[in-house]
Amino acid sequence: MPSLGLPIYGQKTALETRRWKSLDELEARTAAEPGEFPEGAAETPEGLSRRGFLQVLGASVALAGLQACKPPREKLVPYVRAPAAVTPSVPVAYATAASEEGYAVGLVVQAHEGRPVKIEGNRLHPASLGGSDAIRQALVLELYDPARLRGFTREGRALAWSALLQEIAALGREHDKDGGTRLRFLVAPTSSPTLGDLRRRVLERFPRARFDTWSATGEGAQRAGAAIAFGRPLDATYDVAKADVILSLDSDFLAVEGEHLRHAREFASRREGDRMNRLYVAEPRFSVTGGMADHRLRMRGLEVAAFARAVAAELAGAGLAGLGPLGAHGEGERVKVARAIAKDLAGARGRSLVLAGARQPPAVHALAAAMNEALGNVGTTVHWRAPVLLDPRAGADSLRELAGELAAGKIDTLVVTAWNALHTAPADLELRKAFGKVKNSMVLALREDETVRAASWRLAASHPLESWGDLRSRDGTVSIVQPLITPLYESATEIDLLAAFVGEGDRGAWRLVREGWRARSGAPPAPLPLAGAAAAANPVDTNRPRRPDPYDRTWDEWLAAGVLTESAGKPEQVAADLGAVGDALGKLPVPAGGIELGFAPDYKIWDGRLLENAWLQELPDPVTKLTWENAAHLSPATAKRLGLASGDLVELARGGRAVVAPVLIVPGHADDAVTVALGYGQQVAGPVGKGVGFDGYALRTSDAPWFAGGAELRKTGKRTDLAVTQGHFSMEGRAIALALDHEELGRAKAELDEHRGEAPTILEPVDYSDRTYKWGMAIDLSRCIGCGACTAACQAENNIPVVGKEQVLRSREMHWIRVDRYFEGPAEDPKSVTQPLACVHCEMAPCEYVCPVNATVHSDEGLNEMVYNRCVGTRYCSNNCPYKVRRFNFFDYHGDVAPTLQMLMNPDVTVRARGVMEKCTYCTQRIQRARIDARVGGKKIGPDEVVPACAQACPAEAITFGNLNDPRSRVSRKHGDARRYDLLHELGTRPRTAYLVKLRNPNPELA
Amino acid sequence: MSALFSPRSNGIFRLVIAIVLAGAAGTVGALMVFARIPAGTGQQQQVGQPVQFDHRHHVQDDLIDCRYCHTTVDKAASAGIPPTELCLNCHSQVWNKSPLLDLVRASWFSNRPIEWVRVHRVPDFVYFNHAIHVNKGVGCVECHGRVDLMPAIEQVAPLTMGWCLDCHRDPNPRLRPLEEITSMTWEPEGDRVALGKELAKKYDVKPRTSCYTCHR
Amino acid sequence: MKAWVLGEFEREEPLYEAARALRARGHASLDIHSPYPLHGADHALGLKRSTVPIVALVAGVTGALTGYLLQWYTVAHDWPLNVGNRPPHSAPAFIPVTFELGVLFASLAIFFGLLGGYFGFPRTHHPVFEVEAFRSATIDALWLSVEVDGKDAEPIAQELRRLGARQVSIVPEAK
Amino acid sequence: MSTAEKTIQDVRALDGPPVLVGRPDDRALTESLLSPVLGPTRKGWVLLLLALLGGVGFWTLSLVTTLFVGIGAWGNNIPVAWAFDITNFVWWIGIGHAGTLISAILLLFQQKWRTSINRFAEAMTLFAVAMAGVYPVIHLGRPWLFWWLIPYPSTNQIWPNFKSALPWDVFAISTYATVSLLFWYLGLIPDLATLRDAAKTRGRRIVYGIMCFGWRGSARHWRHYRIGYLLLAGLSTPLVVSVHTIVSFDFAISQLPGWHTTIFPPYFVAGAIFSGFAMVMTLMIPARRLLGYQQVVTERHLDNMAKVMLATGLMVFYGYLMEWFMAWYSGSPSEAFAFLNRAQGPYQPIFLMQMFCNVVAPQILWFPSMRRNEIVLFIVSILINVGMWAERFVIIAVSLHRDFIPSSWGMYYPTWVDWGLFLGSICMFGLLFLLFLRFLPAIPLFEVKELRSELEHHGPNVYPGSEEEG
Repeated sequence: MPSLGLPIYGQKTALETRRWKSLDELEARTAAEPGEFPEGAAETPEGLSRRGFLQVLGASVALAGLQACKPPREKLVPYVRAPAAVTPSVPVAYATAASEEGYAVGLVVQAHEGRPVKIEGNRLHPASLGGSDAIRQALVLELYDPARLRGFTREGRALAWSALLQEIAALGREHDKDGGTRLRFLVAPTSSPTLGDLRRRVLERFPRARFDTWSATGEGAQRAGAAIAFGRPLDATYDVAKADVILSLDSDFLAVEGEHLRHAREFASRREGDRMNRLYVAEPRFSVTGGMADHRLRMRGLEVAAFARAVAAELAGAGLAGLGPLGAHGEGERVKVARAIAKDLAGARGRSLVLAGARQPPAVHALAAAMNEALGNVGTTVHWRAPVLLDPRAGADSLRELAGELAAGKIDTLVVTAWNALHTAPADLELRKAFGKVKNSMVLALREDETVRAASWRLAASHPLESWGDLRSRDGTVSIVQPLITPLYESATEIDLLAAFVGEGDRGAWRLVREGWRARSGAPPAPLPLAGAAAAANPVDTNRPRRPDPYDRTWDEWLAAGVLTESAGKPEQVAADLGAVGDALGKLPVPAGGIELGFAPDYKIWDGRLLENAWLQELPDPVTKLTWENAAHLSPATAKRLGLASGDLVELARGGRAVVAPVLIVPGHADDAVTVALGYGQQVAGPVGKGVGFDGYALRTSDAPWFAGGAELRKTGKRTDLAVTQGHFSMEGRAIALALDHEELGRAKAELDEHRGEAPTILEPVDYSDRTYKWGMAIDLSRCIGCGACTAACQAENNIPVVGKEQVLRSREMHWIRVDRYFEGPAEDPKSVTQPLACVHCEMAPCEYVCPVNATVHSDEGLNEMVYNRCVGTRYCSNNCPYKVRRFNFFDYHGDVAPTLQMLMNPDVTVRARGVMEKCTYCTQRIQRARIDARVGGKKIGPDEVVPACAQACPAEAITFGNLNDPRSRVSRKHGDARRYDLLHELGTRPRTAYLVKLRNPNPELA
Repeated sequence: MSALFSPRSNGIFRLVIAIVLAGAAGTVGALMVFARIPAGTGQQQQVGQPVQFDHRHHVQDDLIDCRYCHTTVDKAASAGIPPTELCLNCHSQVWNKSPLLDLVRASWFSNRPIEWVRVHRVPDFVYFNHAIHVNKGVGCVECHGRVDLMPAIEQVAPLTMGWCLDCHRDPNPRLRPLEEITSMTWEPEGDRVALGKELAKKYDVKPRTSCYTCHR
Repeated sequence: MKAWVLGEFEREEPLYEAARALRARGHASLDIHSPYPLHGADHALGLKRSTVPIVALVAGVTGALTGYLLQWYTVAHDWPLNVGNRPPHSAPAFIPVTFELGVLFASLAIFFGLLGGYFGFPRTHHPVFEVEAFRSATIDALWLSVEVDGKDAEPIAQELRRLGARQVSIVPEAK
Repeated sequence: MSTAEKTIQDVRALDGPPVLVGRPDDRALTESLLSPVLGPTRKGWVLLLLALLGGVGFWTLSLVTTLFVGIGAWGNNIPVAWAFDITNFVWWIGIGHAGTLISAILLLFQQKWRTSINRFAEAMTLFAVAMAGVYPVIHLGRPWLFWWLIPYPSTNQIWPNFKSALPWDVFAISTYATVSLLFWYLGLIPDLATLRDAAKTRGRRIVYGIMCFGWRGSARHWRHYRIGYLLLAGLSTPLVVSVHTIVSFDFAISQLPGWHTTIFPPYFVAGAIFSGFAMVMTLMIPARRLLGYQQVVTERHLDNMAKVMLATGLMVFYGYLMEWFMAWYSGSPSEAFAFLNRAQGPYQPIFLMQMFCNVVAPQILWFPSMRRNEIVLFIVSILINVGMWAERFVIIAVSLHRDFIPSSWGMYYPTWVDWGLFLGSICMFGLLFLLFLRFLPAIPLFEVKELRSELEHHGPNVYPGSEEEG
């Protein structure tokens, strides 16, 4: 079969058919041998032998004195039967998908000897285009979480899967009697066709049962808005690349909402060159998208609707008369702004885009839809499609109904597969109380949480990387979810569980998915096995010949690509009902006075489901740089008015509910508003999430899911230390992260020349121009959205430890690449620049000449090499590093790691010992792999072949890497760009990482 | 009348000083020597294995090429330790009742791997890649020695960093034609260094000594 | 058979006189023992300039050369690495170690040269220590010692008494 | 009285009080100066020893914690990768400069007043250098590999990097420690012989007899001894200057604002002498009272030391002024910021303490009466010790905590281990000093006797440089 050209370490790997075939077989075995997974490698995986490293050190303490002091000889453990897909020491990549609010995000997962280690985006998938984000990067850590729920219990009794099936069958027979009247399912939103089939079949068997879909986050408001405007719920997909002018009405579309990875890539593609787009953002809190705005208009969340109407009114004045009835002129300064925006939008008909945020009420979405239609954007920048979600109308209402039934004792069996409903449910539904009244509460979950603990049946869920399944993206493209590893613990997927309710629990998700798609694709049924005594006697023996099945090939192609080609749906023709939109707008409540309380999904732990993920906990929030907790965000002026400082603990109260929260002052936040990230403060948490943050859901009610007036902040007089990784957000007037208006770039050459080019030196710089490779990086600040995907990707690729809140408070975080955020201008309403900063590989590296033991020296290709095993840990290099990008192992961070977490280690990267300095290596392991592969094949490494983890993850393609001696490479072009400058050029360090000035494209009318 | 110290004290005192100085110097010297001799590097130790696998027999008598078992040596970093399956390719037919192979058969039927004892070990922070060496003309025998003469595998090279560097700085005397890469007995005709030079050009041999070549 | 004749003096001048007188009579193996260095003793005993400075100079130059060559060999010759683009042979950077090793070698040579070479130490036993009264030589008294043939001991002792010694002892060479 | 005689008399009058009180004979001198060694153990000494042992226990605990837990037990972080560790190191090394300075430089300049205090100061040097030497080893992330800084032929074929200031440090500190030890011990040998001969018990006589290698006060030895001793002094003089110069290179060769400055070598050397004399003063004032050394350590000594402190203090202040001037004159914003941050940043109290202790407090020494007031001197010397520690902390940690890129700025807060290693080292230093006072002659007997002899020959007030004729 043809190579699909998916990149792994810059090497072209043909995803051969047999790779997943062996996984199929593994899956087939799973039922028989639950909990067992194949021996990792033909040789002991490197990660497992890391302890040997410490032993070696110990031995060198003893001066290698005696034979007896040497570590015992290692064992070499080969396979008994070598799987065809695995070559020990060569990683293989598989395409799969993960769910985000029920939609697919295509992934390519790299596995070493059967251990998934690194996740990348799938270039072929519309929701990724090859980019990924921190949450997707961190999924692999979730897989290996030693605190995951294991096995199945009913009222404390451990059950094997087969026993569980019997008990579910018995339960089903009970409910058969009344057609499932007293049976309910509380599920998460999903687009999985297989789950759709199963739900249908469950409802066929139990016609009076019901599936209620609940997600605390998600984009229900958009579908509801479409329902207002077009009479039916529709999903919008945006072609951001085609938009010249974008108005975001509180939509964080670059980092959170919709197909944000694709949005970011398309948006970034319009942030350089002459066709720059222009972004207006109206929002209450400073978001990632807000940081990219050319004009950011801070306003309280409930004021956004009025502002949208003001823009609509001005649009009507600018020739889109149809919007007239929907508009309402604003007041004061906003009029001018709205007029300028409207003029800009109207001047870009068919090339503009209005987005409403998921936190805005449906009416605002309906208005945005109407504006897009009036601007002629439908069909160019906006596409409407029938939703692929199984239950597009789901929302708090169905949960309320369910809560009522539960409270009334009308339900005997509640099957919960939605994540931690007791934690996330609106506080006014009192679901916690009602939940206890159910006789059989059955919860399928990845880890123990509040809902699991309250349940009588506790079922461990398989991780997505252990599961078979299927998902669709917003445009309908189907992805098969395939496992990378057999489940580490006895667990089941949602497919398995629902299948159990229709008596097919023993078929296994693989068959259900595969055979379901055979039917859907119209392939002929599977041929019967060859007749004969041998085949009958040994059905598992896969070496026996089988009849050819043409579907095998189709299926394998789907798996290899990660998408079912041409499975996308067609956009629908729509016509907005402006009257309905107007009515809905008219019913919007008038924003109340006082302080507005806003909620937001967390950039890292989402709705809270990733609370136990230490990588994400330690990842600095993209905007505030806060780690390991959430806080009540306030604007500087509001904090001043209330006499509060960052770190003050306040009692945050609304409508008789209160929590204690630390205050964090965020520049650019709307005044008289407080924003709280959801998901923290969970009552039941594992070792990572225990006691982390406060529970925002406790204040959230179903009538005001995102914004509510009348919040109160009361001082408690106590303080806490907030673990913020960046204490200083001002550049202090220094030229660090440079930003210019697009117009200014031409005039700024002389100014920029001061920050690039040759610097005077008495040392003759080494000439690298005659080397085959001269590695270099370029970071385009104009593209960078500051999301932190690079940080997480680097953490996963390079075995970077997590240090915990205490150590972050001591400024000991270990991230090799950090994303600095600087605010410029007034603290109340600043502009922002984000700057990813890792080792810049100075040619005249200050760190090198101070190292007493030559542990950090220069390679012939100009890499600043950090040799861990030579390092004695003077930390002198860090002192002399002007960029402060070196990280020190203050403790033995890897000393006592759970066995599953050892499986997470990338065997191509040394696990660093205590007392050793470390830093970005430009992913040298990928360079070396590419080099060896190229040289074995007698070739040269291609100009853009080596892609470091950060560049690979970056959804905005802000980071480019390659050979500077090859003029064809992208990085060479970036280094020659007019916007290129060197960070701290005046020090003469000759960094190999060049930065490109961030460009802004402000509206001259608003200057 | 007596002095505080006897006349012999002078000699004793000098002897003590000499012993202390020699002891200090000797300790340092001995450690440095130890790091270079087989006892320190782990050479010359025949390592017992769970199955008495005799390379002599398989290589010399049966003329089996190294790559028959070590399948990935020219493709991957790891040379590959053969799976039980591979042993049984032959031993399901020959010696299939030998008690020496009990463990191999047990491994096959119980699906439990044979745990071989590692002989050649470089530290975890050293990333050795077999493929690049084998494809650039460094024969098996250069590092592993005359495996065909070993009843039990032992380490013949010191495997110290200095030893690696010696070859990386001057590979020519260790190169051989790719056709002879697994040969245990190949001898060059004529000057090996001259041949090495020629082969280095032919195979584009460019060993590197920058740290990241081996340490990552 | 040799013997040592020891005479204790209270003041410097008589001591010098006695030394000069004995030297005039041809006794070369004279020594003066005092608790602190006597400025006239060298002259009285006819001692030449010390050669310690030459030893120190040679050792110091050796040390400095060692230091420089060590640095040149290790970082510029044996394995020249690109360290922050600095030239491998970087003379200014080599100055401190060169200097320090020069000083170290010179100091070691002075100390061990003095003790082991010039003084012949350790020498916990010496015939002069046989005299209990000689303990004052490091406290407050000045002693003149003469190494003579056994048979000449007594006349020298007489002579010392005559020259003003407070007390005189004869120590025969131990067998 | 001739004009010349009058001039001499005037000059002598200027010279101040005598360097030796009274006209003791050698035996009396020996007895009085050796009484702390040969006399009975005093209760106060034992109590002080026990108290210091407690502190040493704390120190040991901190050391063990550091070795087993790692540098994480300290407050160090990125950006402040060096803090208390190197501060203590530089502080102790600085203190360790006074001994060699007093012994060597003053010997070369033939300042006779040095005789009474040089042994004391040298011992202090040794112990201070020993304390300093601990930090470069334990501050390593992997201290058990410290020997990788030493050039030896390894099987890795890799060598240390002599372009780094740290191998320079290794050579400088080890040379300095060695030479100081040799110099100190060479000076001790005649006195050890005196102890051997003056001690009452046979055991002590044997121990001191071994320690002096058989010194017998021979003029043939004295002849080489004096030259050798002078040569060692001559070598020590540039050495002592080089050591703190090289220590200052640790900072000066970097490019960190606040470190990267050419004035560091002289400024560090002056600071070292400043703090070293302060430490000698701190120890000497109580010691001379308790051990009855007033006869040989006179007001003259205190006065002269105070003058040196005043002079070096002014040099240090000049160093500060030049730093500030250069920060302004360079036009580099990060350089200017580094100094503004010292004065106005979060570590302002430490900066103010440094200024008060190092610049303001020593000014009282302009007054001769204050220079002879033991209490004032004691307080000022302690303040200078504190101030110099603060100076090093400000240079090291405060420069690091805010450098070029504001996003990487951070704060340093010490942990109990940091305090243990700092305060504990002071106790260990004190303990070593107590042992020294008890078991070795703290005042160089042979030199005092030589001085007495010279005074006898040349009159009560030996004018510097006048006794060497003939």
